[in-house]
Order: sequence, then structure tokens, then C-alpha cells
Amino acid sequence: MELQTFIPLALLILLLPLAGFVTLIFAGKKLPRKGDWLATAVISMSFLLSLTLLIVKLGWYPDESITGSFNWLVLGDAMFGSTLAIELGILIDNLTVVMITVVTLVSTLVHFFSIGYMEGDVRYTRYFAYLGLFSFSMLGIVLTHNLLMMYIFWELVGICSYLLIGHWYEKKSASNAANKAFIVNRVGDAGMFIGIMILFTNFSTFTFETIFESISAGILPFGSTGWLTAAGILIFCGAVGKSAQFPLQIWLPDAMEGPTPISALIHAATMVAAGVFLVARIFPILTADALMVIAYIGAITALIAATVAITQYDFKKVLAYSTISQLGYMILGLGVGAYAAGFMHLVTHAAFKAGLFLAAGSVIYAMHHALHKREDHHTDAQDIRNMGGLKSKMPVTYWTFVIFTLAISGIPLTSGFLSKDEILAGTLAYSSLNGHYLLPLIGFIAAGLTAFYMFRLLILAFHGNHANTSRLADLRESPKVMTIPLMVLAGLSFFIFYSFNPFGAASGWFFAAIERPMSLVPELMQPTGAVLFHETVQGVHGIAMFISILVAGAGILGAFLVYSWKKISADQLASYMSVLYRGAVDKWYFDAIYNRVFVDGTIRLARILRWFDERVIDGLVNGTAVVARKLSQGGRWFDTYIVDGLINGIAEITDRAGNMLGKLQTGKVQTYLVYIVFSFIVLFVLYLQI
Amino acid sequence: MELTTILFYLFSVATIGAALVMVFSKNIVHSAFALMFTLIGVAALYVLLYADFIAATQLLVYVGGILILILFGVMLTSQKSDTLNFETVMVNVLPASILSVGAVLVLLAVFFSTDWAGSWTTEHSDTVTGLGNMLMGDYILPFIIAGVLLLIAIIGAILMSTRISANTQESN
Amino acid sequence: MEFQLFGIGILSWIVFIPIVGMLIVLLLPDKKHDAMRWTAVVVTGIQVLLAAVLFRGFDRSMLGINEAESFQFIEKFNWITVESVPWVGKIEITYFLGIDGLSVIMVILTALISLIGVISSWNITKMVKGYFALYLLLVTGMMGVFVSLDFFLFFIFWEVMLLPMYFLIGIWGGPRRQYAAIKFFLYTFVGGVLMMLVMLALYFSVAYTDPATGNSIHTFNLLHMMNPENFVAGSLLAGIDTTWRYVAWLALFINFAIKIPIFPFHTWLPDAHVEAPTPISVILAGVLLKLGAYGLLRISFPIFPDATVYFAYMMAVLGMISIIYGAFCAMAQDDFKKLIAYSSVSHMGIVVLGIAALNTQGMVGGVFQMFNHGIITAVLFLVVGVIYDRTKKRGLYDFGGIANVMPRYMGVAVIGMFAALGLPGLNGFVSELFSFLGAFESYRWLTIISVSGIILTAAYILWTIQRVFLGEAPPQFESLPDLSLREKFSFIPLIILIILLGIYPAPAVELMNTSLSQLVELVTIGIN
Amino acid sequence: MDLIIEPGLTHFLAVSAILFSLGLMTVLSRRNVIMVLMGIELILNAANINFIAFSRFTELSLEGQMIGLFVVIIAAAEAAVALAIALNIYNRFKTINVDQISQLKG
Amino acid sequence: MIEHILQSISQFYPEITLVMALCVIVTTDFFLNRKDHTAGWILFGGVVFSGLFVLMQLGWEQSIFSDTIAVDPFAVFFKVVLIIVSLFIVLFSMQSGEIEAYRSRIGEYYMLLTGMILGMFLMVSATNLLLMYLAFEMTSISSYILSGFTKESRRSAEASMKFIVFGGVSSGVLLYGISLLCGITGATDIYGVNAALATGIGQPLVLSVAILMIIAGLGFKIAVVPFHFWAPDVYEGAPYTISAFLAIASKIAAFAMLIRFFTVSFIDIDSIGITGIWSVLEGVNWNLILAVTAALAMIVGNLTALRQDNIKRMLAYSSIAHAGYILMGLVVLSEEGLTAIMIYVMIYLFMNLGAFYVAMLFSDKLGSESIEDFKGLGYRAPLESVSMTIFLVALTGLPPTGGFIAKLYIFGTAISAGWIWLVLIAGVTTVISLFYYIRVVKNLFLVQPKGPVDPLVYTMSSKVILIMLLIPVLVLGVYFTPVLEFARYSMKIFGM
Repeated sequence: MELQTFIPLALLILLLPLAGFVTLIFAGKKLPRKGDWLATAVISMSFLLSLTLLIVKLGWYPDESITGSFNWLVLGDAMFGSTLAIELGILIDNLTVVMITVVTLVSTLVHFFSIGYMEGDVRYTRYFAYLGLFSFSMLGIVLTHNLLMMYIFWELVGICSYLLIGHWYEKKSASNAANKAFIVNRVGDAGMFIGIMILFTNFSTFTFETIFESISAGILPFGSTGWLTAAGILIFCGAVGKSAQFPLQIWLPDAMEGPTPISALIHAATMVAAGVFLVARIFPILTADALMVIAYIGAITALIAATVAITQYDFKKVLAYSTISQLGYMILGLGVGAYAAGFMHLVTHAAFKAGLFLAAGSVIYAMHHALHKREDHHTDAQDIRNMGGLKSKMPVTYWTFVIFTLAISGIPLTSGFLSKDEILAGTLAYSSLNGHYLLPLIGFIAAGLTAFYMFRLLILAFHGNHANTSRLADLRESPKVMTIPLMVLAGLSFFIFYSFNPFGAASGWFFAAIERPMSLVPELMQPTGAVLFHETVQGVHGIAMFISILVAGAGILGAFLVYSWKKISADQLASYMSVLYRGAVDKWYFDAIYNRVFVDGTIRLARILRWFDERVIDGLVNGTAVVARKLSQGGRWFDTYIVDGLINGIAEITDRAGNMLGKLQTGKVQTYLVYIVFSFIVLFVLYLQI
Repeated sequence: MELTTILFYLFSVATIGAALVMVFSKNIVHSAFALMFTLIGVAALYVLLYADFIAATQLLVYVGGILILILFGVMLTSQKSDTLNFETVMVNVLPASILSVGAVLVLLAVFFSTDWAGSWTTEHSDTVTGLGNMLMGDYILPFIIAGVLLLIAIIGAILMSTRISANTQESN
Repeated sequence: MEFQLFGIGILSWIVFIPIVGMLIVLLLPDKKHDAMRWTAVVVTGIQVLLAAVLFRGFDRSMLGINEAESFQFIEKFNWITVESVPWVGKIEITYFLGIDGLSVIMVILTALISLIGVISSWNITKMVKGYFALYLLLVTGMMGVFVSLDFFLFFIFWEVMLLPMYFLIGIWGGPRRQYAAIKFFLYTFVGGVLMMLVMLALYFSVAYTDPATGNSIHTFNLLHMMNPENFVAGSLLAGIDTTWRYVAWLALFINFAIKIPIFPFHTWLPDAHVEAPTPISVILAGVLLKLGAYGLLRISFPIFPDATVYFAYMMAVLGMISIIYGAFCAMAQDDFKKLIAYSSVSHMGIVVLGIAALNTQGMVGGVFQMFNHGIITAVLFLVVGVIYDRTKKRGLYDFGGIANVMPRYMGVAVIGMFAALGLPGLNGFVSELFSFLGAFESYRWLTIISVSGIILTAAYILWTIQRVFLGEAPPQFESLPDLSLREKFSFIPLIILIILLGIYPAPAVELMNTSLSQLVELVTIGIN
Repeated sequence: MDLIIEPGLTHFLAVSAILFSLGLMTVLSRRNVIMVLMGIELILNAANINFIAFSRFTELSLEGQMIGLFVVIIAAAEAAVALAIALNIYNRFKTINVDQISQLKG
Repeated sequence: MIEHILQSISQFYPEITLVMALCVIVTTDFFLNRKDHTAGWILFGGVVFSGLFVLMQLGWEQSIFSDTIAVDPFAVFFKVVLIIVSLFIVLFSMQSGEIEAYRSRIGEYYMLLTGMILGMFLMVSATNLLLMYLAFEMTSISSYILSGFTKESRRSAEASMKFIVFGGVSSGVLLYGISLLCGITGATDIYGVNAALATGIGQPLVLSVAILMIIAGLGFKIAVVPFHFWAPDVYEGAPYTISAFLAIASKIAAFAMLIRFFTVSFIDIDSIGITGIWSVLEGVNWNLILAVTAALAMIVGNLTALRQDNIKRMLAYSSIAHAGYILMGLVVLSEEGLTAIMIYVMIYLFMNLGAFYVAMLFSDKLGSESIEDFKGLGYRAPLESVSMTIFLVALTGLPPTGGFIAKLYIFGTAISAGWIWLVLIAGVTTVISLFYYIRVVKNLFLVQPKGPVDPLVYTMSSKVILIMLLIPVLVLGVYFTPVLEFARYSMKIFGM
């Protein structure tokens, strides 16, 4: 296959889902089975295509990267020198092909899963249509070769997630969650937009290539490295929003209001990972400072989310927080410079986290049906306290879930172990090089917590025996169309797909394909060089692995002690460190504070400004202040004088003056004459002056 | 100190005095008669200025015509119920007096401050002939127009003074 | 002059055909309502066709702005000329029509919106004759402003719009229509007087020498006013950066700012919008607001480049304030129409910010934003109109769950609103993008602040969607009919444009690109 | 000394000025329409004195008297009309006090 | 002498025609029945004929009757204007209900009207101070009577009383001023005055007194602040036709007289060059005084009009304001300004006549002059209301009506002459004027009728007259070259 054929191929991959979307929106209802098969077929096709693309690219052209582009808009005029061409185009390199494969794969599986899960939903067709739109937008993010398109698709996935979170918009909570998601993302995007503006203003282009070139040529935005760092961090803001990083992580848990497959696809595997992808894309222009900021944000996020996850009882919420925490890991990885590791974690995480969610979906599905049979509508089908002992009822789900859990906890032989371990090694290396010892520390703690809460979830949901047996009498395993995707993902959670060495990803094909691009920023601002960094990593790798296994084991052990063998009472534990516990339960008060400060603040300000507008501005310009006061003097007056045209700033003056002058008109002719003679004399005096 | 001088002062004092009476007398009839003396005084001043014809006209038209008119007016308009009442009151005296005093001061100041162009004193032997010629010559148009003016005035006066009533009573 | 029908230029046709329609409407018997409506439809339809002809025949590569020869579809003949008046040379008022990249897009917009307006005013039943007569007169006024290149002509058309609008709001409007109407009239009239004074001052300051006879001719011709050599030495507005030039610029600016409207001259807008009937709100937001910005670009910028540069920063600041302020006010509204009105303030703020940038991106972004805002806001007001017709309610809290009741309506409404919130893939995004890009180049911090406006916009738009469409439908609204055929007709073209221009804006941008570059060049020539 | 005593133009003008102001006084202060009328006549006479005086002392020779003549005529006409109107007023209002006739105002 | 007089008479046909018309009316009045408007038609014919004679005089420029009357384009222009107004007023009178009520005295009515027209003719063409005064008095006396024509109405009587008291005093003052002027200059015609002053017999003080007194006298006729007090009362009391005639014709005539008098007597002849900018004679800068009064007129007129509820009164104040605008043109002391005035006058007459006419029609039917009672008339009398709207809009000065052109030119001249402050006042007051004009429109259209909603029926003839007024107002808005040309052509004042 020729290199050139990649572009049309990629276009095909990109546009197929879109086509599916359009057909479904317009003709979906008329199609047999409401067209779910169409959507699924389409996405599967583009999965197969991207798989071939992946194999060919990595197999035959591992080092080339190819772009295809066209002029979207041309501004300015040649005769005035600079014309400004805005290009749209596609960039295909290893990063891309890996990513599109992941996206299409997960998307396909989710499609299949949804066929079962969404069965008989009110807006079944629209659901699949939106899935298609989302896949299109997500692929767009991945395939683009410029920041503008990146931003465009960035917003589009945002809107898709908005639509899908709000899929059941009859529920107030759902529409709220949707709004929250979009608006919070907008905040991040605004930052990203400013970042893009900085770059565009200086390099008058959006394409990565050109920007990179000019920066490596030593041209700095507004001539200062400060602006370069700023640009990097601002663009990273987009990632902060999308990947639910601190301080914008608050939207993701609420997003669980959407259908579970959506959570799997959008809010676990792909969209939220887009942030990580973005950072990977712009990595070359990130200065050391920017990277440090990124690393810390990642670390903080990982820790916070992990702590919160421990205290949650909603099945999906736990997973949501774990997602946030894992995203934190990836960002942390990229931040410290463990580029490949971070990205690899994205991929592995995509597999097992999607799996976890789908498993959760299958559980909830089963629970729901069981409760439905029992005419029980008030029990929450997602609360793990209502579960327990599902192990026997739904074995497939259970066993796959176990595998995913092991993977996410970073137990050897799993994919999760590989990537996470590399990241931790990276943090260690970073700290030993630049001396930020907090980062590895947080990393390991989070790792331990991850293991702990994941097993807590496992135990509470599947082990033991349920609260009351009768309720779950009719609990059944989910249909094949849902379990098969689970098995596939479970398979993908083993190390073998990523590296033949279960204890070192570095030797695998993945690291071969995805190597850290070299930094283009001026010398002073550069992060530690790749080579040196890599050596250091080699040095600390053993330790990292040891510690990570240790903490993971500890976490698991703890979980069993507390929840399975009941050696330690959870409530006791909670009461011992009640402060922390409360904090964690209330998500460290982020939502509360944001609501109090930003939301309420904005609304109050808006109210004030509205009042200001109607009273003061209008008053200044219209003298409606006068109107208001005169209003009290009776409507008729108001009608005849104000409404009839005296509504302007000089309302009062004119009115007064008019009345005054009118008073002069006494009707007594002699008075008039007096005025006249008087004014005559005044005029005379005036006349003598001039 | 020749005769004309004495006469001038005599007449001017008389005129002004009469005018003062006219202005300030409470009784409108008195005012009317005072006005008569004023007018006669003015006529006399005309004579001093060798304007005998004008003086005559003044006497005829004013004293003979206008004054009678005025008196008729007074009589016709002064009926209170059955008796006649000639009492009239003055309004806004203060501003009026201030202003008129101001006016006279201004005028006097102006008149005395200006040196009038060559004050020649020709004897108009016969003003009547001159006036007659002019009336038939340069001033024929004003003469005619004046006639029309009088016609209009008469029509108007008649229209106003006769009692007529509208075909349709309109509300006030 | 190639495009002629019966010896009359296409521009005259497009301007005056509504007058013909108006006469027909007036001549029709009072009861023939449908006939009147169809007359209006036909007339505006013809306008759209002519606009299409313009679009096809327009040469994208010609400059326009200040070069008479590079204007297109020119029609020029002396309208009022007085030979050799001793004290002012020759008086000349020309009937001078012509379009360049700046005006052609506005002409197209006007034609389109007028047609939509007619379609959506089908259910006007009160004094139909008067309504359509005034409506068509209004259309003529708007068209005329966009195509006239003679200040006198421009001013006449400008003021011609005033009275029809007053009546259209005042007679067919809502409960407080009198207040709104007089307020609109007053504001615009004040502006008009200011503009007239400036116009006169310009007239007496500008005199071009007739190449043939060589005597100097005073003229209202805008293009002559743009040429610095034509300013009579020692006249009021002669020279560069003189106080009087600044004063004149400010006077013009106030006039246009009122129309745009820019904070703090915007307060007439909410009232007018809320009270006006739906089609008039559409016209108002769709075209009238554009007149202000157009006037700035057509008159203030090229004639007073020095003053423009001098006041550019102030303009940008006002633009920024309008963006943020409008968004906040919109957020606090509970009346659907008022909310859209304030959103207009916010979006027109972007226009001002863009054109204040005085660079090509900003300029293109701004003008394109004018066009897009015209279309988007038209859609939004139509949306309000539809729901208002059905329920006689406009309060945001009166609704809910409309999505399930009227799915198609929901569809168009959501597209319109997403376009308003600047969603990529819809036209609103492109123009906002370039406005901001341009502005950022000139005013870094102002733009950074302004960008936060897009967050607020997202917030109030989404809240609106939630309140009106999502949730459970209240019982009394459960059986509302979905869009009727007529309503679909009024929506579809706009929606198509929104999506089309969102994906591929080049056709629109190419129209104006060259002219706007020329304008930028003309204005900034003083700077560099 | 002589110049001051001997009556010249200014003396006559002075007389006319005084008459003028007295007429003004009447017009301004007397409430009776007919009194006001008399005031007007006084003013006209003052003007007339000017004319005649000028015709005597300046190159405005006979023309001054000419004008004077016309003025007398006009004064007569005006007086006639004015009295007619006064009568009409009296018939309508049963008074000819100017300050009581003030329906029209504002 | 005789041949001079005969030769002069041959150029005096217009006025003679009017006098003859007067005589015819007087004679026929005895035996003709007063039911129909025979007298009116006679007058109409007379005016038409004299109009023809006036048109014959186009382009003549000479002085007749030994410099008492000038026959020059300037006079011709204003005579044409007066003729147009008079014709319309006669037509109005035939429509008016008020006049109809006094059918028994219809003859006198038209006689006095004739007298008034004649007086105005003389006013615009008189060049001799005496004749000026005569003309002034002639106009005044007939208008005193006419304003009290509807005798039964107390308001009418009061109006005439106020009018004559005011007019008497003003004419007295005017005469006094004239006497002083004659005294200083020793001349009775304005050319002589100018010549005398040009020779530099500078008597600033007395001269200024004289000028002020003359301004006061003429200001009364023009009704410009502060000599305007009579106007509202008289206009309100007088019948519509007469109010209109006073507000338009006599105002315009007085303007013509003012212009002729001041320009010819007080302009430095030498300064009249190709520039078209004049300069006043030494020590008599009267135009400043006029500027002040103009500004006052605009402010007072517009502000006071705001609070009026009586349509006549409102129009009265608005006409005061317009007098202010017109004066601006004289203040700038240039031919340009004069042209502007002429254009203004030509357009002003149509729009103001229209406004008065519609108001008259409404009041006759409604029996009320209150603007509040006009509510909803737009639905009861559409054509009339629409025309009213157009007239009022024209008075406001909005395009595409003639009013805009008028204002445009006046403002333009003022700006070009650098009277910025005056123009600013004018602009602001224009905005203010919008309020009261638009208030009428609002009552006509925006308010639902209260009380009966039956349509008001008007005769076809009244509609025709309306259209005849409407057309020029609209046409002059978009095509005014003829007027402009006519005005520029008529700017030659004899003796300048």
C-alpha cells in the first residue's frame, strides 16, 4: 500500500461515521431495526480500516509521517502583501494510527454493547446517530494536522457528550449534568482558544508543522519565552477541561447521568483521553515550566480523585473518579516526560476502563431488569450497597470485571501494570533529576488507593451475599451482545498485546512506535533530554516496579481486610479520620465552592447588571429614573408626557423649561408687553456690548 | 428770550402735564379730556415747527374725530348694571413705571448724546402747496394706498361693531 | 452596466421594486389580504433572485471602498445639480449606486431576511394593507442604504426607514408598543440629526475639481469625500487629526453606535425587540443592526481614517464591554425575546471588536459576523415567534419539555442556538473566530477578557435550551402542533446557510475579502 | 447758555421721548382697553413730533411732514377699528378690563 | 412726472388687480346672495390674475413710483409664494365650518382677506419707509378684524383684542424707530438710508435704538421671540383659515420686508462682490441681535410646544420655532443664506398649510381642537391622518419630505458660515420638536379610538385640496432643483 493512499483511507475512516450520522438523523426511523445495524456496520468498517492502517503504517512506514491538506479560507489580498491562508488537513503518524485504532475499536464494541443495553429506548435511533457523530468528531481530533481543526472537533465532541449525557433529558439531573459538562469544558476551551490565538497571532498559521518549525527556528510568541510557556499552559487548559483534570474535574462524575455505554466510550476511553492526546501532540513546544505545571496538575488530580473514589457507593461514580485519577496518571506521565508511558497508559486504560464501564453497564442492566420484574422502582440500581453476591448470578461479567480490576490496580501480567509502572518510574526519574519528590510520592499513594477502592468495589458488588435475597431473585446474566465486548476487552487487558516482556514495556513494539519527540523550545526552557531521561528511568525502573507492586498489594490486602473479612470496620476507619473522610465524601467541596462562588456569583452579577441596565443606563440615557418617579404621580401624566415622547435624558429639563415658558404665557396682554419692553431693554444693553 | 421760546416751553409743559393727567387720573373721562389737551398741545408744537397744515389736520382728525370716538367708546363700554362707572384701576404699576422711566432715560440719553446732522432752519413758506405737489407726485402711491387702507378699516369697523350672530351658536 | 432590465440598472430594481409592491398593495381592495401577502412575497422573492444575480455576477477581485472605478453595477447620474453658484462653486447631488465586497453581502442578507420576514408575517391580521405597505417601504430603505454611494442618498434612505419602523412597532407591537416605538424613533432620530450635521460639514469641506471644466464642485459623493486632496484648505474638516475631525467622527460614531447598538446606547433595543411583532424583530435584528456597523465601515472609517485610528482603542473597549455586559444581561432575563435581544448586543459587540482591530482578519471576521448574526438571530426570533403564536407566552419559565412535543421545532431551535453560542461547524463560529483572532493581534488583553464572553454565552444559551425544551412538558402544552409548512419554509433556508457557511465559509468570505483588505489598507495607511 | 434755552431739535425730541414713555406707561399699566388705546395714540403722536421736528431741523424737509400726515390718517383708522373691537369685547365679556380677558393662555 | 406715474402703473398690475377684485367684491356684495362663496371665487380669480401679472414681471428689476416700490425678482418670488398661500387659504375658507357659520358676513370676510393680501404684496415690494409702514398697517388692521371674525366666540374676540393692543404698540414702536432713522439719514427710502449711512455719518447709539425698534416692530409680525407672545393666543382664538394665513403668509411677508429693509439699508454695498458674503455697515451689526432672537425662538418655540394640547396652539409655537430657523438664513449674511430662506419658505408654506388644513378638517368634524381627541383618527379618516403624518414629519425635517431639504439648506448655510453654536441649538431643538409632532401621530395611529369609531366622511374637493398640498411636500423632498433654481434666480434685490 502506498503512503499516499493513507490520506483517502483516513478520510474514509473519518467520514464513514459522519455518513452514518446523517442517514440516521434524517432517515433513521424508517430503517429496519431503527438503523442500529447501520451505525454499527459503519463504525466496524472504519475500525477494520484503521486496523489495517495501523498495521501497514507500523509495519512498513514506521518513521514517515504524512499530511494532506487544502486551503479552507484565504484572507487578505495579495496586492497588500501578506495573504493569510487557513489550511485544513490530515496528519498521519504513529500516534494517530494507534489512537484511531483505539477509538474505533472501543466505539465499535460500545455500539455492539448498546444494541443490547439501549434496547427499547425512546430515542434509540438518535442515540446511535449521536454515537456516529461522536466517533466522527473524535477521529477528527486525532487526525487533524492543525490547531484550528483540533479546536473545532474539540468543541464537537463536547457537544456530542452534551447531547449524550442529556440523552434522558426528562430527568432534571441529566440536563443539569449535560449543561455542567459543556460549560465547564467551555472554560477550558476558552483557555485553549486564547493559547491558539497567541500562536496564530505570532505564526499566522494553525498547522502544527509550521508552528513547530518557526519555534524551533527560535521565533518566540511576542518574543518572550514567558508567552511560549503561557501558550503551552493555555492550550493545556483545553486538556484540563476535557480530561477532567484539577481544577475542572467536577463535571465528569455528574456526566454519569448518561447511558452507561456512553460513559464507557466518551467518559472513560476516548473523549476524556483526548486531552492527553492533545498534550502529546503539542509536547514539542511545551517548555520545562509548562511541563512541570502539567505534571503537578496530573498528580493532584490523581490523588484527589482516588481519595474521593474510596468513599463513593454509586457503582458508576466510583468508576468515574477512578477514571479521573487514571487520567491524572497519564497527564502526570506526560508532564514528567514519560511520553510513551503516558500515552501507553491512555491506550491500556482505554481498554480496561471501557471494560469496567461496560461491565458496570451489564450489572446495572441486569439489576434494572431484576428490579423491574419485582415492580421495585425506588431501589437505586446503581448503588453497590444494594448489590453483593452478583458473582454467582452473572459469572461472565464477574470474571471480566476481575481482570479489569487487576489491570487497573497494576498487577503484573496485565496491561495496566506495564504502563502505570513506566509512569511511576518516570516520576521517580524526574524527581531524581529535577528534585520534585512530591510527584512520585503522590503517584505511589494513588496507585495504592486505586488498588484499594477498586477491590472495595469488586468485593462489595460481587462477593459476599446480597442484602436481601428476594430482591435479586430474578437477576440474570446479560445477553451475548453485551458480554462478548466484555470478553474482547478483557482479552486486551493482558500485557501480551503491548509488549512481550510482562515487566518492561520499553522493549515492546509500542515504545518502538511511540517515541518521545524532541523538544523544540529554546535550550534554556527545554525539559530534560530524552536520552538522559531514558537512562535515568532504566536506573530507577527496578525500584519503581518493586514499590508499585508493593503498594498495589497493600491496597488489595487492605480492601479485603476491611470489606471482605471485616477485620477492620470501615465506619471505625472513617470516624478515626473523620475530617478526611467527610472531605472525600463531599468531593473535597469542589462542587460546593464552585456553585457558591462561580455559578451563584455569575448569576448574582447578572441580576445586578440587569438591574443596572434597566435602571441606571436606561436612566442615564432615557431619564427613566425620572419616569419612574413621575410614574407615581399618576398614569395619565406618564402616558401623555413620558410615553408620548418626553422619554429622553433631558426629559425633566425640557419638561420643566416648557412649563416655565408656558407660565410666562399668562394670557394677560399687558404682562406680555411688560416682558417685551423688558427684553427690549435687555437686547439694547446686549447690543451695546457687541 | 424770544416769543417762540416761551411758547415752546409753555406748550411743551402743558402737553406733558396733560399727558401726565391722562396717564394717572382715576377717571377715564378725565383721562380722555386730558388726552384732548395733550393733542392740542402737540398741534401747537407743530405750529411752532412751521407745520401749520399738519397742525390743522391734527386738530381736525384727532380732536374732532378720534377723541369723539374714544368718548363714545367710553360711554358705551362703561355701563355697570344701570349706572355709568368711569373708575379704572392700574395694574402692574411698578414694572410699568420702572420700564417707562428706563425708556425715557435711554431715549433722552441717546438724543442728547448725538449731534444731529446740520440743523438748518429753512422757512417753509407754504407747506400746503409743497405737500399737495408731493401727494400728487412722489407720494401718490402712499396716498392711494392710504385710501384703500381707510376703506378696509371702515369695513372692518362696521363688521366688528354691528351686532350679528352666527347661524350656528358655537360653544365658548 | 451590463446588468440592466428595461434600461434600468439592477441596483435600482432591487432598491425600488418594493416601492412598486407597496403601490400595488395600496391599490388592492382592503379585503384582499392574501393578495397583499402574495404581492409582498413575490416582490421580496424577486429581490432574492436579483441578489442571486448579483452574487453570480460579482467580481471578487475588485477593490471598491474608495475607488469609483472598482465598484460594480454602478448607476450614476446627476440628480440635483446647480451650475456655478458663485460662493460654493457647483452644487452636486448624484444618484450614485454601486456595490463592492462590503455592501454586496449586506444586500444579499437584506433580500433574504426580507423574504423570510414576509413569510413569517403571514398571520398578521390587523390592518394588513398598512402593514405590508410599511414593510415594503422599510425594505426599500434598508436596501437603499446598502447600495448608495452618495451621502445625501444614504442619509435619505437611512431616515426613510425610521417612520415605517415606528409604525410597525407602534401599531402591530405588544402591550408597551408605544413606549418602545417612540424610544426607537427618538434614539435613531438623535443619531440622524448628528449625522446630518456631519454630512453638511463634510459637504462644505469637500470639493473636487471637475476634470472637464476644472472648476471645483461641492458634492455629497462619498468616494470624493474619502480622498484627502478634495478637502478645501481651511475648511472645517480639512487637515489631519484636527479637533473638528474628531468631533465629526464622534458624532457619526454615536449615530452608528445607537443603531448597532453599542453599550451604553443599547437600551432601546430590548424594548423594541420585545414589543415588536416577530417579523419586525427579525428585520430589526437581521438587518437594521447591521446598518450601524455598515455605516461605520462605509463612512467613518474611510473618510476619517485618522480619527478612526485615534478612537480605535475606545471602540474596542466598548466592543468588549458590550460582549461581556450583553451576555450578563441576557443571562439574567426571564423573557425569551429579551434574552435574544441582549444576546444581540453581545454578538454585535464582537463585530465592533473585530472591525476595531483594523486588520484583515478582524475586519473580515466582523463583517462576516454581521452577516451570520443576521441569519442566526433571525432564526432565534422566528423560534420565539413560533412558540409565542402557539402559547401566547414568552417567559422562559413558562415552558419545558417542548422537545418531546415539537421535535422538528426543537431541531431548528437547537441548531440556531448552537450557532449563536459559536459551535464549530456552524457559521457563528467562523466569524467569531476571526474577529477574535484579528482583535487579539491588536488588543491582547481586551480580547482575552472578551473571550470569557463565550463561556457566558454558552451558559445562558444552554440554560435557555434546558428551560424551554428539556424536562417534562407541562400539561397545557402537551398537544402543540409541530412546525407548519409555512414555518418550515421560513426556517429551512436559514438553517441551510448556517450549516453551509459553518462548514465552508469561503463563498461568503471571498465576496468581501478584497474590499475589506483595501479598507484596512486605506485606514491603516497612516499608521505604517 | 442760549443754546440750551433756545429750543432746538433736541428739545422737541425730548418732549417726544417723554410723551413716548408716558404712552408706554399707559399701555403697560392701565387695564381699560380704551385707556390702552389712548396710550397707543400718545406713542404715535410722539413719533409724529419726531417727524415734524426732523422736517424742521434736518434735510428731511417736507417729507417729514408728509409722513406725519399719513400717520395721523393711519392713527384714525386704527383707532376706529380698535374701538369697534373694544365694543365687541364688551358685548362678549361685559368688561373691557384687559387683565380679565385671559382665557387664552399657556 | 405724469409719464413716470403712468409708466409705473403699467408695472403695478398685480396690486391693481387685487384692488379691483376688492372693489368687485364690495359692489357685488350688495346684491349677490351670500349662501355660496361667490365672493370667494371672485377673490380667487383676482388672485389668479394678479398671479399671472406677477409671472409676467419675472426678471424685471426696477424701482417704480419714484422709489417707493421695487419690482425685482426678490419681490416676484415672495409674491408667488403669497399667491400660492392665498389661493389655498381661499379654498380652505370655502371648506371651513367656522366661516360657514358666519355666512351672512362672508362678503366682508373676503374683502378683508383681499386687503390683507394687498398689504402683504406691498410689504414684500415696498422700498419706502412710509409705504412700508402703510403696508404693515394695512396687513395688521385687516388681520385684527379677521382674527375676530367669528365674533360669537369669546376666544375669537379676545384674540382680536390682544392682537390689536399688541399690534398697536408694536406699530407705534416701529414708527418711532422709523422716525429716528429718517431723522439721522434724512431719507425716506431705503436706498437713501443706505447711501447716507455709507457716507459714514456714524450715529451708532441712536442708530442702534432705531434698528432695535424696527426689529421689534417687524419681530412682532414675524412672531419671533421675544416679540411672539401674541401669536399663540391669537392663533388659538382666530379661525383656522386666519391662523394659517397669519402663521404662513404674513410671517413670510414680514420676512421679505425684513430682509429687503436690512439688506438694502444696512449692508455695505462695496462688500457685495462675487463672494456672495456681505458685511454689515460700520457699527450696526444687527445680525448678531437677529442671531440671538433666532436662537431664542427655536428654544422657546419648541420647548413650549411640548406642553400644548390644543393643536392650533401647538402649531403656533412650532411656527415660532420655524421663524427661528428661517432667521438663521438671514443671520449668516450671504446670498447663500438668502437662497436657503427662500427654499425654506417655499417648502414651509406647503407643509404648514397642510398641517393647519387637516387640523381644521378634524376640528370641524370633532368639534374639538384637543390633540387628545384625535385618538384613533387614523382608523376613522385614513387619508387625512396619513397626510397629517406626512406634514408633521416634514415639519420635523425628516427625509424624504421637503421639510428635510429646507432644514438641510438652512443648516448647511449656517455651518458653512461657521455659526456652529447656532446650528447646534437648531439641531437640539429639532430633536425636541420631534416629541410634540410625533405625539399627534401617535394619537392618530397608535391609540385605539375612544368613543365613536364611525369613519369621518370628507368631500371629494377637500381630499383634492389635500392631495394638492401633499404632492409638493413629497416631491420637493426628492427633486427640488426647480425651487433651488427659482430661489437663486430670485435673489436679486433691487439696489444691491
